[in-house]
Amino acid sequence: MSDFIGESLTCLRGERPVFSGLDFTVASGGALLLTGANGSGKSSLLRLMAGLLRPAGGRLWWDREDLLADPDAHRTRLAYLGHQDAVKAALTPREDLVFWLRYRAPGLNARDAAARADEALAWAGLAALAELPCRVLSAGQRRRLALARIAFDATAELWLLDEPTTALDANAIGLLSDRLTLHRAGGGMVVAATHQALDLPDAATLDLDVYARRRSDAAKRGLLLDDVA
Amino acid sequence: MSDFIGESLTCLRGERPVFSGLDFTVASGGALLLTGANGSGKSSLLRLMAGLLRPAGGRLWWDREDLLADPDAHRTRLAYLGHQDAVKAALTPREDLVFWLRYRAPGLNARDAAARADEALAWAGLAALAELPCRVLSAGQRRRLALARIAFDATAELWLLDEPTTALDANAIGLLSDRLTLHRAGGGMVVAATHQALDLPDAATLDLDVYARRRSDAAKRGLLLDDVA
Amino acid sequence: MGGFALILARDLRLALRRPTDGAVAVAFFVIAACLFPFGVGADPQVLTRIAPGVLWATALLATLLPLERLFLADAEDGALDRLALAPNGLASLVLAKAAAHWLSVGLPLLAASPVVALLLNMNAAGYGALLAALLLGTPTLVLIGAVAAALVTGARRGGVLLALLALPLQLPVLIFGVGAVEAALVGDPVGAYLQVLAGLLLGALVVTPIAGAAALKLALE
Amino acid sequence: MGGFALILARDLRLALRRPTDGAVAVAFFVIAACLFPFGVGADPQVLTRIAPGVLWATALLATLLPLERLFLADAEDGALDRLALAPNGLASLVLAKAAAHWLSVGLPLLAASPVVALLLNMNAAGYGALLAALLLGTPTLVLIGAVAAALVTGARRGGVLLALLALPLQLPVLIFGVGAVEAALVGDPVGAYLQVLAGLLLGALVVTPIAGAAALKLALE
Amino acid sequence: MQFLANPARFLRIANALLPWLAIVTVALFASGLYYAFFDSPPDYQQGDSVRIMYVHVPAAWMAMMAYAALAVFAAMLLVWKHPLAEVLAKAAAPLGAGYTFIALVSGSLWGRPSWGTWWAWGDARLTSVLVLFFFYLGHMALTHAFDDAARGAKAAAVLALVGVVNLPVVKFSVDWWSTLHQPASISRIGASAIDPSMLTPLLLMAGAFLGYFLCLLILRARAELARRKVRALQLLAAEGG
Ligand code: HEM
Ligand SMILES: Nc1ncnc2c1ncn2[C@@H]1O[C@H](COP(=O)(O)OP(=O)(O)OP(=O)(O)O)[C@@H](O)[C@H]1O
Ligand SMILES: Nc1ncnc2c1ncn2[C@@H]1O[C@H](COP(=O)(O)OP(=O)(O)OP(=O)(O)O)[C@@H](O)[C@H]1O
Ligand SMILES: [Mg+2]
Ligand SMILES: [Mg+2]
Repeated sequence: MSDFIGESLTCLRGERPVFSGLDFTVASGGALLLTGANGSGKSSLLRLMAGLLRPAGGRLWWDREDLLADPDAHRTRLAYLGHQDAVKAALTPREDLVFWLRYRAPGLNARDAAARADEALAWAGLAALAELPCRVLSAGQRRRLALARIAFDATAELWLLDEPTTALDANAIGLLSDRLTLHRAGGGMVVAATHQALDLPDAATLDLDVYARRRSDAAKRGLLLDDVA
Repeated sequence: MSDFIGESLTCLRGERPVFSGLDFTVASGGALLLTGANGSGKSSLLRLMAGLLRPAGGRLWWDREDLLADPDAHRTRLAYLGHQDAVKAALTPREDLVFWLRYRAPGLNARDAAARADEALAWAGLAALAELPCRVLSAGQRRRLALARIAFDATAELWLLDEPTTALDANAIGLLSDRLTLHRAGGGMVVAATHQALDLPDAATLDLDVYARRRSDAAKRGLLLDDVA
Repeated sequence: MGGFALILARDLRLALRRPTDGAVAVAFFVIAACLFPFGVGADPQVLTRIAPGVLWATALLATLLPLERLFLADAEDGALDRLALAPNGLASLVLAKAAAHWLSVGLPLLAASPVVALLLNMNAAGYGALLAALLLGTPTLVLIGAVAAALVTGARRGGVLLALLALPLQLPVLIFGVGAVEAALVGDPVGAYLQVLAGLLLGALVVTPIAGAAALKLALE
Repeated sequence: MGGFALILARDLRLALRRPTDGAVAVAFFVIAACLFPFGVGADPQVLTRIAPGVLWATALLATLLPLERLFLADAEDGALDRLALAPNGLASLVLAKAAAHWLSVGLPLLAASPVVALLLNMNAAGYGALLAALLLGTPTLVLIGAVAAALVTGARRGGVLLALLALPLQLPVLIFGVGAVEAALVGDPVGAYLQVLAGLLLGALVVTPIAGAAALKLALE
Repeated sequence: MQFLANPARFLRIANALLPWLAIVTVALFASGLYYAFFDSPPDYQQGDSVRIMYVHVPAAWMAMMAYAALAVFAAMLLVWKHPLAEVLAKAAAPLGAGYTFIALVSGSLWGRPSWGTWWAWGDARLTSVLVLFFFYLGHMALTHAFDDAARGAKAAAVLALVGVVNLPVVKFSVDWWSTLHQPASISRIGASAIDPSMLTPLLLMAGAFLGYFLCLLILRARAELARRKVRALQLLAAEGG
């Protein structure tokens, strides 16, 4: 039973305050849904959680342990899906999956990875396209591929999903939420930012618009930080 | 009262048949909603309509006139929104808008364009970010910018929108559908591909999954074409 | 303001802001020249002797290298679709992009060339001819390169192709360009050379937009 | 198979499939050399004299130019985030990418160099030293360039910057590389030069991954 | 060091220091220039061109010293995250570049009479100083290359640290390789092999150059801090908060 906690987080992007005094908690098996207007800071928060951004203020805890203490451990335990699919036009879906699966789980040997990749391709409905260059994939097919990487990532305990449903059809969304339930059932955590309804049973919701009005004092803090740095 | 008609269209992508025998009709003030699974061919159809792809079979008519007869005229009368936002990271939102507005309407002089751009920026809620490089825009803000180009494009009679609602928040979707209604009230046409519900009052719906089963015989035709070409 | 001017302005802006291949080209031009003294050794005679050749060769490469991304960048982020979907024809697009490229790469190159000539201690007699020749020659180089760039935008392995397609066509410019400078250095009249360069430029201005437009149409499919 | 090998394999695959800057680099290398006879005029003495310098200068540039996109491509399509989010440290990422770059650019360059040397009718006595020096030198050039590339990822004028940052550090390699070849040409022992090059390589292998990792961390912010 | 962390305190101390520094610097310059031009003998080989030394040598020393300072600031920024380091590094780089440029120009001016050439490619000392100059330029360029100033400062800091490898090369190139350039005769470990009548003005000028460096460093740092405050306030306004 691990848990992931953020404490009075402040986020500056290019010296512009996005939110401040933000708290959240996710326990294993739990899910957190990030909502808010465009530009409210959902993606920024996800990047904070992933350790891709460093908070301008506040702390991030994993099992009462400061994340920044051991970033490598955190990297290993999380899977991050950004707005971009990071699909290389020249590689085939299978190559893409094999690479990412093995990259995430260095132990995995080539045969197992290939088997797992086929499984993932079938899940994503890309089996027929497995050998074509990703250049030819449709938007949704790319997104499916990007999701498959995470859905079949054995090592990741924390899933950070930035608008996972983008370009997905109803069918794919169904597959995704099944996968999410499965992951949570296994004690995994999910944090997802989305504008569409994504059914995450009994998920906590964090509305970032709430923090918009706190920006001004974040700005002051920003000024302070500026003063010091 | 102009109208836009497609007749038994066949689409091949890289020699792979996507759909065939597809018909559609849009009259001015009308709207057509493209639905279908990922990879069913919505984007391809939109590219056909835009003249960015050449149909492997069938014809496209505008006011009973073959599109291919006068492609320039068609280019002028349509505005196309793809999956990609075509936002240059280094330009500011204002520069982006001014460029596209003037590029689409060569008559427009700098001052008017600037005024119109400000209007568009306000509409898209990007006024505060107008002078920052687009690099800093959030996903939704980029999409809003891409939409603003079209929403304030005076010359376009036919709007071709590929998943316009991607990354948009509820508020932005509202703004968009208002704009769509306005455009149609002015006699404009709208063809939109989307997985999300997009409220287009009394819009015809074209489900591309229906054509999936016709693919096989299209494949034969594709083969034929292949032999010839 | 027509599409031509708009694209020109836009691309120039981008060239000034983006991690710009154009700027590399110039840096490359100057640095390449700085390198030769190191490599060749400082022997002034040798330097002087090879100066015109080094200048033109590096200038040619400096204009050619960044060309690969001339249309590719727009093709990748979807801007090319939109640019093509406008009343303005593709030919003006090609011309505009070539012009922008020349202004953001060719001109700085021209400005830098005297410095480079100095570093290679080229004889002062050659400067005039060098500038004139570059002024007439580089636009042709860019125009030819632009067509090649349009051709490779659709194709996969762009880079090499580009070089292979462009260079044979560009060689004449190089040869007459060097000829002009060396003629000046030995005190011969350079008029003839410059006339040829001018002729090449006119020819390119007529042919390349058409060819480029045709190539781009393919890239869009 | 560790992250290093995986990234290496992936990047090599991409290099072989994508419109590859690497291939341009080689084309560029050969072409650049082909141009000099045209430019310099075919006077054999001069060519022979400048061959080592031209070889090294063009080789340096050929490795340097494609480096701008070493991390940029992954940064733009979001892959860099994911690559960073893995047990494997950033240092191994830098090393792997540098290695892939060297294998896809440096090696072909090496293979091409005798041809180029021939074109510049370099004295046969220099071939051995040339190959040895390039073998020891080019990896260093790439490693240094990789750090510079990491530093400029996301910068406004990445291109020039890259050249500006990398070249000062790369100059020694150039100087000793040329030194080796010229020593060989006049029949002096080249051991000392090669030792220095080897030393530089070792130093680079130690320092650059650390520096590169530090630079990349910034790029992710 | 750490107790300077707060810019306010730094500013207080700096402002107190500045006037005295300025006075000392002016005095040093005055006396140094006097000795250099009127009260020191021409060289028995080089004649009056030796007087270039009083500019060249101090400038060269400062070029190296400024880079050392830059490296220290860089370390402070990256390792100890010292808040002021960013500002100081940004302030120091152009000054160092200036001194390096002076060393280069004065050097090649001096080279003409004494070596018969402005510049010798391949001379280790000359080359290494040119490289030093490139590092300064790179640092400045990188600092301003990003929309996010903090990012630029950090990137530049990494570069500055990498560039440290060049410093010993500059200093010892004359001993390691056979160069046109003469080896250290003044700043040599142990007894200095130069006539006091030349040493005095040289040291005076060196002191003056150092003082000038410190004064400008403080002034530029002060300006930078002010600029940051302004930008922060503008952002605050932009946020409408
Ligand atoms: C562009 C050409 C030159 C450059 C880049 C250059 C650079 C330098 C540098 C970096 C130093 C400081 C070395 C140290 O502190 O150990 C220095 C010192 C010195 N330079 Fe130059 N120099 C140049 C030309 C000359 C010339 C032409 C002369 C006179 C013939 C000269 C005479 C000296 C002397 C006497 C010192 C003091 C050495 C000592 O005692 O430390 N330099 N130069
Ligand atoms: N260049 C190509 N070569 C081969 N097949 C292609 C090419 N481009 C697209 N396809 C295939 O054509 C089909 C239709 O693609 P399209 O992008 O039109 O689908 P879509 O309906 O837009 O899907 P989505 O809902 O994911 O956007 C897909 O199966 C895709 O794999
Ligand atoms: N590098 C940057 N410099 C300055 N501002 C930035 C930067 N990156 C992001 N921002 C700003 O930070 C705010 C939050 O961006 P973020 O991407 O987190 O929003 P979001 O909630 O994900 O929006 P969306 O729903 O559109 O994805 C936006 O207003 C954006 O303009
Ligand atoms: Mg977002
Ligand atoms: Mg689509």
